[in-house]
Amino acid sequence: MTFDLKSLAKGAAFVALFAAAPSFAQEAAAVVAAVPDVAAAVAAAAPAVAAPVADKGDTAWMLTATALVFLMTIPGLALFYGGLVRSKNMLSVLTQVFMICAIVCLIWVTYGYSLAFTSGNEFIGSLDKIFLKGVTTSSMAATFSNGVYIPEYVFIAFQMTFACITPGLIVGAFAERVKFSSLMVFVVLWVTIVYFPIAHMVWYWAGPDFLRDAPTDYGYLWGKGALDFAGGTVVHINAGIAGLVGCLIIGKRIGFGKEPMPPHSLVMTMIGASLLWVGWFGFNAGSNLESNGLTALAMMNTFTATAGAAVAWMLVEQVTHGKPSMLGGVTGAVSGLVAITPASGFATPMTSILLGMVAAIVCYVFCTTIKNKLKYDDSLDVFGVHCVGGIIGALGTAIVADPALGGQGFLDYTVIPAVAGAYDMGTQMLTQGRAVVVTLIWSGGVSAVLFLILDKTIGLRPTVEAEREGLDISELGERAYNN
Amino acid sequence: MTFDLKSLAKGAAFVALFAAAPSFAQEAAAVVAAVPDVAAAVAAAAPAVAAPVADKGDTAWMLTATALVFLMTIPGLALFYGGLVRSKNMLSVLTQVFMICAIVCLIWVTYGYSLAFTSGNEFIGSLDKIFLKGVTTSSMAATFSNGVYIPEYVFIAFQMTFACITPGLIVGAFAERVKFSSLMVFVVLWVTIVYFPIAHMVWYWAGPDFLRDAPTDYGYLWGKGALDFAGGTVVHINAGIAGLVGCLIIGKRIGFGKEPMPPHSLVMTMIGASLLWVGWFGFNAGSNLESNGLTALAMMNTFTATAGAAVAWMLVEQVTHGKPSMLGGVTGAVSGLVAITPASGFATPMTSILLGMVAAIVCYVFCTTIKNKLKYDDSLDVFGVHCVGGIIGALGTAIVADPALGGQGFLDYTVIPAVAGAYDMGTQMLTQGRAVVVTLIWSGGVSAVLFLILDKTIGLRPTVEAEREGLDISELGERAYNN
Amino acid sequence: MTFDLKSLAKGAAFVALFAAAPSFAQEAAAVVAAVPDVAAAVAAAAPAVAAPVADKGDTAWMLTATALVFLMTIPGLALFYGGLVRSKNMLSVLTQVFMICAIVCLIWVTYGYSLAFTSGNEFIGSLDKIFLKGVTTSSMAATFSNGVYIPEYVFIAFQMTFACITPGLIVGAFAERVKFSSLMVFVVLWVTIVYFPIAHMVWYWAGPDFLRDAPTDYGYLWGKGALDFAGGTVVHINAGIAGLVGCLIIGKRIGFGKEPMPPHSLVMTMIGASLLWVGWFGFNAGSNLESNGLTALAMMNTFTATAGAAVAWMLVEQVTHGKPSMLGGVTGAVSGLVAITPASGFATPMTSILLGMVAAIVCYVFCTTIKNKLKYDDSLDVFGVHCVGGIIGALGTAIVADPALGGQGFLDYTVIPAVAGAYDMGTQMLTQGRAVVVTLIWSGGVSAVLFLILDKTIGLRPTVEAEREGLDISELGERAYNN
Amino acid sequence: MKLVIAIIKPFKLDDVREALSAAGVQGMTVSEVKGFGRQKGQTEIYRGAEYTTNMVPKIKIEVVVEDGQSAQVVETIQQAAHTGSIGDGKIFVQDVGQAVRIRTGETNETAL
Amino acid sequence: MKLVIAIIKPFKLDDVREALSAAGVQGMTVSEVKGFGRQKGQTEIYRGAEYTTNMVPKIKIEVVVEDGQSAQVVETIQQAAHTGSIGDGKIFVQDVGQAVRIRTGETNETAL
Amino acid sequence: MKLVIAIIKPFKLDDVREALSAAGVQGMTVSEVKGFGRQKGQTEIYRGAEYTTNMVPKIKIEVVVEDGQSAQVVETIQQAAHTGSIGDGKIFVQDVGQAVRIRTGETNETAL
Ligand SMILES: Nc1ncnc2c1ncn2[C@@H]1O[C@H](COP(=O)(O)OP(=O)(O)O)[C@@H](O)[C@H]1O
Ligand SMILES: Nc1ncnc2c1ncn2[C@@H]1O[C@H](COP(=O)(O)OP(=O)(O)O)[C@@H](O)[C@H]1O
Ligand SMILES: Nc1ncnc2c1ncn2[C@@H]1O[C@H](COP(=O)(O)OP(=O)(O)O)[C@@H](O)[C@H]1O
Repeated sequence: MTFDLKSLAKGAAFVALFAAAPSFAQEAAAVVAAVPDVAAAVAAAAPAVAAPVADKGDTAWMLTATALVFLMTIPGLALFYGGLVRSKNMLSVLTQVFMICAIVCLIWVTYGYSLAFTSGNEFIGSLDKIFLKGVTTSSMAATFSNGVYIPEYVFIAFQMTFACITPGLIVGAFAERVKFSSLMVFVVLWVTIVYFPIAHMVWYWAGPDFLRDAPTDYGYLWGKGALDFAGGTVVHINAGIAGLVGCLIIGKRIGFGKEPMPPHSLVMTMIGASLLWVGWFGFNAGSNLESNGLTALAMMNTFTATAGAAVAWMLVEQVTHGKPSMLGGVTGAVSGLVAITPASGFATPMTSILLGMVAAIVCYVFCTTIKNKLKYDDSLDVFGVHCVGGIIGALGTAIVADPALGGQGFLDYTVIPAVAGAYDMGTQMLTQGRAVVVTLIWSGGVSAVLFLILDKTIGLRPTVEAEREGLDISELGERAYNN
Repeated sequence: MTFDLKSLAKGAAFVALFAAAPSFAQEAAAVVAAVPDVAAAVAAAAPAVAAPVADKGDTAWMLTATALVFLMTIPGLALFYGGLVRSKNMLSVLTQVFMICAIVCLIWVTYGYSLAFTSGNEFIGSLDKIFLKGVTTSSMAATFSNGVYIPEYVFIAFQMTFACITPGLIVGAFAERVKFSSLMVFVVLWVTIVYFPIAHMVWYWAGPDFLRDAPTDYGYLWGKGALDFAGGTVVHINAGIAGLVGCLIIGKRIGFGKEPMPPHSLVMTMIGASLLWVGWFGFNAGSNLESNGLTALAMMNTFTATAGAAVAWMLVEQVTHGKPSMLGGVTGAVSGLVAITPASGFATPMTSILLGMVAAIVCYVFCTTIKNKLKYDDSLDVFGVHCVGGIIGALGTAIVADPALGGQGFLDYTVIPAVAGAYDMGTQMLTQGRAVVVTLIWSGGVSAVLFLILDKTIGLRPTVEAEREGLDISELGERAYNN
Repeated sequence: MTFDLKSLAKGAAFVALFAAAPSFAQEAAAVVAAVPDVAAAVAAAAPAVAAPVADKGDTAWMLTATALVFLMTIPGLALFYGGLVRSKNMLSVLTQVFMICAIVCLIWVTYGYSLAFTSGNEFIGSLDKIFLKGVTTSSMAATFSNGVYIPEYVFIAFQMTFACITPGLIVGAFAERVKFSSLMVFVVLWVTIVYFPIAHMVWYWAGPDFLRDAPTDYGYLWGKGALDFAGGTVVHINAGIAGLVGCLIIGKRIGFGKEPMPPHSLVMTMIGASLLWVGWFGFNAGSNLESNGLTALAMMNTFTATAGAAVAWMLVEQVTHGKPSMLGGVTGAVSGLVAITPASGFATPMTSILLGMVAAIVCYVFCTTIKNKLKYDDSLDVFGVHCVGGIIGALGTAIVADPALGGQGFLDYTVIPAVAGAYDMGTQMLTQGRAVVVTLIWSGGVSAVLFLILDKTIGLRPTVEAEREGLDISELGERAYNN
Repeated sequence: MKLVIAIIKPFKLDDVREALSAAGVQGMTVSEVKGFGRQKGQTEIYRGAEYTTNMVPKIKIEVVVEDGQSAQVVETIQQAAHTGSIGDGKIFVQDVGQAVRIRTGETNETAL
Repeated sequence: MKLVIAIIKPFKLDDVREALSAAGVQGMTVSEVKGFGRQKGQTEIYRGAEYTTNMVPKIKIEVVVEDGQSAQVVETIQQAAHTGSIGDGKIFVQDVGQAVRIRTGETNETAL
Repeated sequence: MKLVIAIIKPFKLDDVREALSAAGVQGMTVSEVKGFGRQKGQTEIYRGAEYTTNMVPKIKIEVVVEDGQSAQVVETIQQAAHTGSIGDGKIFVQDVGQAVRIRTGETNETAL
């Protein structure tokens, strides 16, 4: 998440709650203030003072949310994508998503978490926690409330699932025509050079109890003050632009535009879309890192924005084609999920509906008219849904977060306990725009370089025969279905 | 849930716990008693007094339960139904269930929640919370224990999933032969005129800390004292009778009784049934609104009733056909889930088994002999499983809730903290019967009127050609599978 | 789980936490110490003293974990297996797993829980809790921390899911060639004579607050001191060896080695594998019975070991065949899940990777070279993955649990609150080996006797015609797919 | 003997089969095919990509009969498969030189 | 040339294929079909609805051979596909006027 | 009339269909088959079990044409389906004695 330097978006209602129980908040804050280190590993480092203790309810929710985000990736995302390709490439897509999860898990615990979530410079963390050095079962990670902590291991696990799904999203853009081995190399490089830095820039900060005393310990975009509740920039814009660049460099599928390439199983796509929706509750509501009323609001918004977007996409289809379609409904739903991601903890359920609807309509235009005009072959509309939807969401957050529209605004963490900050929609919109542009440039640029290097060296594309035969047989030696 | 005016079924064991910790319960109750408003929005309304604070463990469980109920609907219910139709209608069923969820979400936050869960008259709530007006992240909703609250947003989300699945259940009765657009119109009308009133009549009450002071602030059937832990009447009988009425008015599928119409993928049906079972833990155990021993009992009962019913159905098949079947096993399981729904917080794991077995056997007779005799075309046995199973469950609850059989009885909320009420099985059985009859009449009657009006105006049925070709191609322009 | 007599593996970090809050731990322990009974039913038995109260966060997590383990079984395991058989036997596998769950639920509440988890002798419990006698919503079950309890019903439900999945695992070994009715009889006998005793021997003990005063009240293998966090011996080795014995006695499939028998749907297998991974978080992290930092560690290890194993299997394939395969990746993942099961609460995320990799490589050799050499027909590699992987995991636990390698070591429960015990890797390795051998002998021997008796009496195998036609049509009268 | 091949609409399969049984035909072989012809397929739209496949699912029936029976079988199929709308399908008749029943080794007319 | 069409039991496919290879047949084409005949299908019951389809899954093999090879191929198939129980299937032989190998344009016997 | 049967590589279907349309052929019937021949299937490995099926997915096209059109149709298919690599497939031509359009009852050439 990105936040304003002096603030985090947790709004007025929350402050009221704290005000109603000031002794609790202050006491907890006092306890933690005595611990010099940041964001984690408090107990081990300072056994002499009473360490912050995680609430078991928060921990329970974060464990659940982590499982939900993983469910959203495998089988969710894998099926959503897999159903859309031809059956001869089904396993290639499933394997890509599954193995990306596996490989990113290994990288994450090796050096990824450390690069993303330790103090370094504004753009990248340090190697202080390489191999998760120093993390124990009693290390704690900060949340967005003063004095509230969760076990660091559950924070690591939760964030790991985000690192897994992001490159998984990319593969849809050039599905059916990429070499498995080259893709895996790409993913290793991409998470290292693109994802970890962006996650650090957007999400790293010292924590609510420490910002007062370490007022410059945060990532670059966090410091600029953009609002991103659950990863609209880090996950969706980031993956979406990388996908577009990849599909342009890799080129079109053989037969694209000439042969029909209908989805081989919309049933799998529907299962995938449903699991995405369900898993996204973990993604968005888990991003609050606690189990409270704001978490529930994020869940509510994840319901209504998605519902609004699904209905909007279908209505547009009805108008333009005279028929709705199931694929339209579920694609709309996903565009709504993408758009609400950065706004999920800021909007109201009603403004979420509007945000979802706008996102669906804009994404519809991109996935149909504009893509067809520009004739690029983004096989599964990663750009049209995730990047475009992500941008709508990022900018829309500036609107829906406005307390004047019932939004949650942001909190000023330079005082303890934090108080509501003064919200200005125009300023916020500019801030959001900057975060979008930085992500587009960094991810787009570095991804392009990576794809080009790989293309010239180990090659990105299978042979024509292999592609024609289908990647399942040619690369994996298997068929998805044998009757 | 429906409860006796002076009581709620939370039985003796619970009371013992409270007695063992009276200071806790009384203190909490005292805090809340100072807040004049009911069932929600306490903190914002009365910032001067200490507001009730939700336990984060309760909140964590309710967030999880909400996700589980949604998982049960999509993809669960959609696949359970979809597998049973012919492949040419697969997408139509998936789309119906998916889009019903989307549309009902929108209605729920717009006016549905307000109509169902605010104080109005005995039959319908008010528009006080239209557009969720006044709900904030610190609003609280009452549970069934004195002094225990959860964030109102999570209560709204949880209840929303119930409103989504109920019309979703109906579509199975006339699968493969209904116009998508007309169905959507029907659903909008039906939840408004049937579901919200019935939910209000059965589930609305002032809450455990307020009943003493607002002794008439409840819905009609709640006031009559029927026991319904998780929605046997509101969800299953309600949907089941509406389905029957619909399938009679819409008429049989072309070729019904002449052409074979075997399930196109029992694999999908099995996946759906399994997800129904898993999701139903959220449905039943979530209906306790807390995370405690009673929640765990509801989960246990959801295991054993289902297991008993699956085994019973298969045994009956073995006896009557000489062979069991997978579809029999999973249908039995669903009939057990339906039957235990109203009883899940009242029965013991052992009496649950018996209830499940009885339900399976009665439903078996309905789905095979009686349906075949009466020759109506309830495509996926919505009536035979949900309505019949729901009635068995509603009546059976009167038996298994009896403390003499180890049941939980009910609590008398007119005193604070609540105490166990005096249980009489005969009286309770009559009360249960009344709730069943009211639901059958209201839902059956209004549904019939709605179906007839739609049939005469926009038409309920696709053309003969469209039906023959399959609704996937004719209504959505897509095929489920392309090899 | 199996533990050393004077200890449980919860290691140094935990102890530090307790030391930091000694007043809490001692107070809680004191409360419970006044209750004479063990592991459950405290409140009801001793209403005069303050009963232990379950933390709602712990309860929330355990409810969730229970649902996750069930999801892992149906549809997870069922699909993982089902995808690997020929389509004519698909439903038979799904039905077997589904109905095993149902039947074991019924047995578990009838007498299984009582036999496994009440005090009896070292090898089997008593019938004290037959029909769950005496269990109420306020009965409590002990965890592994002094003074921490959860509702007994949730413990019963969680353990029930383990009893369900274990026989479910066995069926893969002789898939496509076993009579459904005989299999069900086998399962009833096997859980009674093999599973409940082994669960009692390995997992039963008096609880952390009672061991000091009841120093001999535990199961045989628990007393010997083996470490098994989530069931490597009770579940995986147990099921794996039973499967091997079964496939040898039942004999090969008709056409085995002559006809090709490719998996009919690797898509289903991939869905199943993904749900196994997701559900396994409940299995392993739920086995901590609490919601804290150690729970999160178990989840982390379940991520990284699995990831390491999936990558390792694919790399070995790449080297030996020149191609990786999706089935290889997901099989590797499952072998990693199996291996980390006993070690999940003891290892670090980094040592878990190594354990997973070793398991994958050894299982690979078993499933390919050795099985092909020995020419037994373990249809779905139950032995090669679950038994072999389980043994690697059990022995590897001795290594990764070593505090010198960052492991959690074990706790000495003979003092209250428990303190870290002195760890010796060599001794522990011998202890682990003994648990493995006992399980192999007991489960292998009894299973062999059971299979032989059934084979001679009611017969284990369908007729040649039935097998050729496929078990779906011949035994269930259904087809999985009808186009 | 003659091989009568009929390409028909899928939902007519049962009607044709029953009519043939009634006409004394004891065996036949059926397969799923796709047909191109005058009848046009539906337009399918997948997220903006539009396909008109012109491929229509059809059922192919193959039945081998004695020479003398051929005319009646063609007649029977034509009537049973007839709906009068485009895409009803075709019937083709070819010569068959030899027939064998695998089970018994009987040949020609007795093998049918 | 002759086209030999064989309708056989699915599990016999491998046997027939091997026998034909052994007999020197180099190519063939195989498809999945459903058969009606003396052999009756299983009764299927789906939640009380009962179907006896009489449709039995079969495999159709098509192989084009030189005129002189035809008798031997029929013989080979008949033996390899034989189980002696109802439903073993049929073999039909038809004339083929022309054959072309697409790759090379070779025609007739050399194209096989 | 002639029945032209072509066994081709699946990805060539669209090319062949278009070429036939261009050549004036109005209808055809297509099915999915498996071919055995010179072209070898890929080796598939499922967890250590290795299969080389030699079964290659193919598409079978059946088109009935007037006698005079037959040569041209064969020619057209051969060109459109040609890639020059092993497994391109075969074309076979047979006589058809009779044709009927089910919809109208028209027969022979007019039925095509
Ligand atoms: N010349 C042909 N050769 C082979 N099959 C044909 C031919 N013409 C049509 N068919 C088959 O017959 C089906 C019906 O033909 P079509 O032209 O659509 O309608 P109709 O039978 O009413 O003339 C087609 O879908 C195709 O399968
Ligand atoms: N007259 C026929 N024309 C075409 N196919 C036939 C005919 N008779 C039988 N068949 C095919 O042969 C198969 C086997 O025939 P059936 O009568 O069941 O047994 P048998 O071969 O032992 O006589 C049938 O399932 C069907 O596919
Ligand atoms: N004698 C035959 N009878 C029927 N079909 C054949 C015959 N020979 C080959 N085929 C079909 O033609 C396809 C291509 O043949 P193949 O020998 O692989 O290559 P090519 O066409 O280049 O000679 C085979 O897969 C098979 O379907």
